Amino acid sequence: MTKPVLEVRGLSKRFGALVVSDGIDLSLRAGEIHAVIGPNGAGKTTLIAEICGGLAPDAGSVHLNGRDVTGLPIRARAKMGLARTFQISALAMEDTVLQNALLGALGAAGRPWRFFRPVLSDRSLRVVAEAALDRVGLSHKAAARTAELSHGERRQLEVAVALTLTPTAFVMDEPMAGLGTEGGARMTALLGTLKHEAPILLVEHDMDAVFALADRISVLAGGRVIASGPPDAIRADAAVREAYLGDEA
Amino acid sequence: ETRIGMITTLSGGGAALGLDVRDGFLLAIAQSGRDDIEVIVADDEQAPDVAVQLADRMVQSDDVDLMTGIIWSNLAMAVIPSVTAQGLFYLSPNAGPSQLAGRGCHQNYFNVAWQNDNLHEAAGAYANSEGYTNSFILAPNYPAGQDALAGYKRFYEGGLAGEIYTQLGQTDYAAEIAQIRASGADSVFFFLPGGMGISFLRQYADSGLDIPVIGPAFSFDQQILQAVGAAALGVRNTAQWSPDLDNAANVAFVEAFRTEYGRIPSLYASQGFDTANLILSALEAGHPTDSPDAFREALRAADFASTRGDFAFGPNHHPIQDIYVREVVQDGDIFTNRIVGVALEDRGDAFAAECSM
Amino acid sequence: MTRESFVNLALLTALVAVPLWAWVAGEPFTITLATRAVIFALAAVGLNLALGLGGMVSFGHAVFFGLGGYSMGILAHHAQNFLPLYDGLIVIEGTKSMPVIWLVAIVVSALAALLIGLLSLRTSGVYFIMITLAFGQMFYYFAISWRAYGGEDGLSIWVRNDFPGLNTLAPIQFYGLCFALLLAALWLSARIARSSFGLVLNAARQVPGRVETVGLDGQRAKLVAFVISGAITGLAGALFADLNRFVSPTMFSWHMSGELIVFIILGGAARLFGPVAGAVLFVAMEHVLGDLWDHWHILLGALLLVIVLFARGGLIGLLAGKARNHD
Amino acid sequence: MSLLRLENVTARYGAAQALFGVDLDLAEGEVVALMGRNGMGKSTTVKTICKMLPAEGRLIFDGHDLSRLPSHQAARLGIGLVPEGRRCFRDLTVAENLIVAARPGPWDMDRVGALFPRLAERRGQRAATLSGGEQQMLAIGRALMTNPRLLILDEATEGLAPLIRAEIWAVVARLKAETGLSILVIDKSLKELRQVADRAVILARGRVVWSGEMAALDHETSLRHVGV
Amino acid sequence: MSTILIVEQVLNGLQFGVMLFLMAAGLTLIFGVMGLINLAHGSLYMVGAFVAATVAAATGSFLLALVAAMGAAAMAGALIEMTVIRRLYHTDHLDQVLATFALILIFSEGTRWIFGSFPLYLSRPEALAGSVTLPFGIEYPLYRLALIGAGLAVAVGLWLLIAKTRIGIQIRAGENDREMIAALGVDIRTLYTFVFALGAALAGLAGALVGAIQSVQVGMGEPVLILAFVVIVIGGIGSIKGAFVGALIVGLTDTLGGIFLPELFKLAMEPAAATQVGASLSSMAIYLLMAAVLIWRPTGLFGARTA
Ligand SMILES: Nc1ncnc2c1ncn2[C@@H]1O[C@H](COP(=O)(O)OP(=O)(O)OP(=O)(O)O)[C@@H](O)[C@H]1O
Ligand SMILES: Nc1ncnc2c1ncn2[C@@H]1O[C@H](COP(=O)(O)OP(=O)(O)OP(=O)(O)O)[C@@H](O)[C@H]1O
Ligand SMILES: [Mg+2]
Ligand SMILES: [Mg+2]
Repeated sequence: MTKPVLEVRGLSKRFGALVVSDGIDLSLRAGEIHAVIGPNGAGKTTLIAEICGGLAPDAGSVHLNGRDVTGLPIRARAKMGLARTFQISALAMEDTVLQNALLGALGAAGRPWRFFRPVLSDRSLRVVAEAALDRVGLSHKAAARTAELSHGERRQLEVAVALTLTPTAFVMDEPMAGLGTEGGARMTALLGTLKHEAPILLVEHDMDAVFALADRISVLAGGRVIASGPPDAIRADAAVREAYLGDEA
Repeated sequence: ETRIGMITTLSGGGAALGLDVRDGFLLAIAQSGRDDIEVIVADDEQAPDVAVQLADRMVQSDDVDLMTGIIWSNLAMAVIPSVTAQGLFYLSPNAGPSQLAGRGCHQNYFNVAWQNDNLHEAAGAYANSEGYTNSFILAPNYPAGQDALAGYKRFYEGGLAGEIYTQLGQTDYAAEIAQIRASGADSVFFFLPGGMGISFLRQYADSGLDIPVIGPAFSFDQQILQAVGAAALGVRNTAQWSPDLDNAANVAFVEAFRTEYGRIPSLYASQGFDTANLILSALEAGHPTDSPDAFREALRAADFASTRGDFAFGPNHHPIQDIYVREVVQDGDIFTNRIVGVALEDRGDAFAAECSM
Repeated sequence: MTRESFVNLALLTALVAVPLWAWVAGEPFTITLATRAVIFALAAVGLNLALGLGGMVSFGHAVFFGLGGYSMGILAHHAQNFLPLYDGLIVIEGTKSMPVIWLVAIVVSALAALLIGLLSLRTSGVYFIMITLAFGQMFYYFAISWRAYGGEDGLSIWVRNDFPGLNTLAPIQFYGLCFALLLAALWLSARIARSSFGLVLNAARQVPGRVETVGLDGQRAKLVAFVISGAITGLAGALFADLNRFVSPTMFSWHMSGELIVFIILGGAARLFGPVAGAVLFVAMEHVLGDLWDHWHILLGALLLVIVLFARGGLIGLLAGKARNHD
Repeated sequence: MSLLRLENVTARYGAAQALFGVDLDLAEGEVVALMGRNGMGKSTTVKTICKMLPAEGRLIFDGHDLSRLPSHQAARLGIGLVPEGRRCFRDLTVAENLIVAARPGPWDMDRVGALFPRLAERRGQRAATLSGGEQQMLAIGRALMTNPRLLILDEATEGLAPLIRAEIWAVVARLKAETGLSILVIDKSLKELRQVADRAVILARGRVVWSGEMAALDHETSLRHVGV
Repeated sequence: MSTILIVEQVLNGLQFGVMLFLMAAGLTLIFGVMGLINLAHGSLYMVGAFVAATVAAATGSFLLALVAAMGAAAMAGALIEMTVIRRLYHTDHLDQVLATFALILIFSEGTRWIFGSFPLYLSRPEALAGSVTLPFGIEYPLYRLALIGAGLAVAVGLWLLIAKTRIGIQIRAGENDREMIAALGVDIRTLYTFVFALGAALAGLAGALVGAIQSVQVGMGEPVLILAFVVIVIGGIGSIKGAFVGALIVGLTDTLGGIFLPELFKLAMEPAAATQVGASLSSMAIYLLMAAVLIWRPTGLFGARTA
């Protein structure tokens, strides 16, 4: 078995009396989509923040490509190829869609300290940005101001920015949220191809998408992984049904 | 035709001074009945850069022949050197910074009010005459404040119970008053112009302290006294002028000013009035632009009826004059000053020796 | 050509034509006024790099304006009095050469901006406004009580400093110098706004979290912008001192910082020429209204109010319509 | 009798027109689904009803002409909004969020607490620190606390766990059955909408392209305009 | 330096702090709670002082003067809220700075137009004249003690209003999302007018109270305004508790710094120089303090919210 791209060991975090991460072990291997599901407030977004930086765990470690990144800032982890999408869109609303994508390309290319050359005339960056927009189906809106996008379109842009990073691993927080059925279907298809470029840690409440996409599923409840395994096993797991799925599956 | 440029403070916290200088000045011009004199008045907002800009305008566009009006030393320092360097005359009706009295003196610069230290020096002399030996002295922490304390100490011979610099613009003096109370001082000298002085005097009166207070006239001008109210009654202050000064020119001035503007003139009004009369007297001898030497000589002679009585210029073109001690009294419901003595006679200033002109 | 670039061009034309006309017509004071406006514009263009592009509302830019002013004041003061500036192992003399003074002004204010920025950028939003104000006040009070260089009285310079090949005492020549520097600063900000750096800065203002997650250092971008901004404003300060041949602590006062902000909003924040339009309009209003009425501040206030309430996006916004994206 | 009626409503964001003459009718006690793909004007329609966006055309609620009313008066007529994106008051606690706009009626703290026990546990927590799903519950609870006659749910189940989502649909069904509350609901899950809604209105590019009984919504139409 | 003097100075610092709080409370209500930078708050302080001076001169009653000052300031506040401020809530801070800066110009010059450039007279009530003797033989002016009391009462009242009442909750909600609170049926417009008027009334009250021991003149509001901003920033914006603690800290720092810093420098320098250096440093003290607090805690002492 290959070494996991991303590995989380014994991650713990508490806010006061509330334990939000309780000794979480997780791994993400090349080529897979590993879905993390769980009730609201289970600690999924918190887990992502600990993985991507921005929130320091009380205990445990995060390894990326075999390197311990637990103490590193967000920026350093991003440079090492960790691409995150936000549950609540974090986009530069005054800028155009293209400019948002360019920002990602710029980060990936690692050359922000250019003061004179117009960024829009940088062909290599544009190619990356436009390709990403194309893949999420936003090319036709490239020149629009981000503030003018509908909610669903913003979700798509959120993923496009992550794409521009050509990352070694994706960490996505509810990319389907707010997408219509059709948009959701497109996103599902997109993620299905994306995973061959870089594995995806996917937090999602859309069970249709999760069961269609995931190679492995971990279920988080009360900050603890209560089950982990292939989709069919999870679907059948009684504890998971009780804690999360209900009659859905 | 003579054009006089007057840059003075007509808006902002210090406007009262500028308004009085202007009103006194214009009164004298009006009394002269001359219609070949044009006075161009502009508001410097008490900001040096605005004053500089106005000076440029008056020199460059308005073609003035001489200038006057500035109230504050920092504005004076910004404007006067360059004005005199361009060959114009400047007559200061108020500000008298030491630099311009000493090494920076200039043949075209005349001060018709005082050198900044004069009133403080007089306060020091007065403290001696009262037999004070342990003064507590305070002033804001800026050059004029530092000069004030130095001026006081120049003549004062006793010891100091305390010496403090307050913050410029401070309005609460409870802490300083507590220090004064604890210091065992036998007298208090303060220099706190404008609103600072109002606050200090009222809070001092409220504190129940009865150590005698001395200050320069700046905290006791006509308008400030009305705002201080009874708290100032009996306080001694030093000035080169007072509304009750008994000479013909002054009696006529006070009367005319009251009729014209409906208020008792202040120190500043008298300075503006004197400045204008000095100019008028010199214009008889020559025009400032056409015959500057004659005009300058006439200014030096200072042959005009000053509201202060005797008036002469020293070698550095700063006044040699008597400085009085006044007391705050109540006259009807108006608070005003009355002369109670002379602190310094025929006083020139400490910097004249440094001036080589 | 968009309407905005048309407005900008008209503004530039006026800034060339009016002083030239004044020169020919023998109205030197108009040139002085224009110089004042252009210097204020330069200072505000500097501030706008931090404020418009980086979202750093600095209420303390008077620090750099004042430092520039004092750089000029102190150097020229020593030169005119033939006192060495530093007399130890090596002797440093004052100078009356503008290029040297400018360089010193730029370096000193850039260093100060680096230090202030480093500390202030720990905060954001309103806290940033206030901490920069705090630094401004510290410099102000320091300058007031700093006797060696005049304290509140300030420092006077008898003659304007020199620039090789020019007679700086001729108003039109000094104006030309200031105007050229303004153009250079505008060119610089225009380039920066469109550059990679500008993109990062712009995003760091809107979504700091996002910038980090794509591997970019938004905070450092802001700091660099703040330093460039401070340096430009410092340069303007040196020119302003030379215009007045005088420096004083009022250059450090919060009114000064406030006025710089006012110029920007008046002209239109986030517009390249906003600060220029604002400074010109403000200086013109000051001049015209001042002659109308003793209480002209009321008129000025009313005019400003009308502009904020009814001309969103400032003067340029009013003339050129809604902002468009530059692409 | 119709509770809410929109006739020929148009709305714009600056220069961009988003609604082109929308008609909509919702009777007392009825549940109407507003459907359409992303960006077709569903939320915009909601904003015009709540007077958060100026609109032209006729907007009638319970016989009152909404067009003249400011936002808060429209709400007081009995419109309760669960907005897209939750929009909880970040710096208020859970309890404060619930009582901030409460108006008297059957819904009170206890009843909302019973509906969402998770909120009851976190009464003192600042809304900004709630999980996404918890914030969604809070937004629903907050709207219910105003005891509205018309509840508008704009993507109210977005980001919720299946179990809770099912609960919310159950709540909607119960509200419909037991209280006769009128509901205008936007959601992406056709399955759930089919179960709960009486009628549907489908928007495309700011225009109503289909409306009718939910049962009459055929597969072809839904595929064309909604994507499934 | 005797203990009595130190205690007295601490009292002075407290009193100054409490006065600052009256200003800061109104400002924090408007600035923190409604998210509006109101530079014109100092003008309302000035309005309060001028109205109080005028009414006191006409009627001779200090109490009436206080009431009139609060009323006039509240009315002025409501007026500018309805005509100007209301249009600024949804704009960014920059427009607010410019608009309220314009208001300062109008208020200051307007006041000068009406009342002239000369300071006015306002005396404290006779009933509060003189000093009281506190434990340990400390003599302290009664009026200043009354100021401390009035400030404390306002502090408690305001805290209750904002933290405990529904109106307070609605106001805070309005700052987070004004559009949303309106869509839930709260008349946020009227509420904001009320808050603005309340903040203005507090400023007017402060102006009148302080005017009785200081000078009532045009421009008196500006230095206080800056200090009040310092206070709320140190305390953390939007927090009444923060404004209170911040006001006391600033009051004490300013008062005690002016006294002790020169003394401190006298240990190492000759007295005249020490006095001057100490005074320079003490005028910067509160700004140093503010910078230090913000560097240590970027959102102030009690600023919970994300900036
Ligand atoms: N700063 C904080 N202080 C206190 N509690 C917090 C804080 N941040 C998060 N929490 C709590 O931690 C728990 C986990 O939150 P998290 O956002 O990770 O949930 P989640 O699994 O992503 O849920 P959802 O699916 O609803 O988004 C929640 O109960 C939340 O209220
Ligand atoms: N604030 C805004 N400014 C400008 N245009 C906007 C704004 N909000 C929405 N739009 C535009 O209006 C149209 C309708 O948007 P709306 O939010 O109503 O869509 P929606 O049907 O709710 O979509 P979604 O399912 O994605 O939420 C979209 O094309 C969108 O780009
Ligand atoms: Mg989450
Ligand atoms: Mg929507």
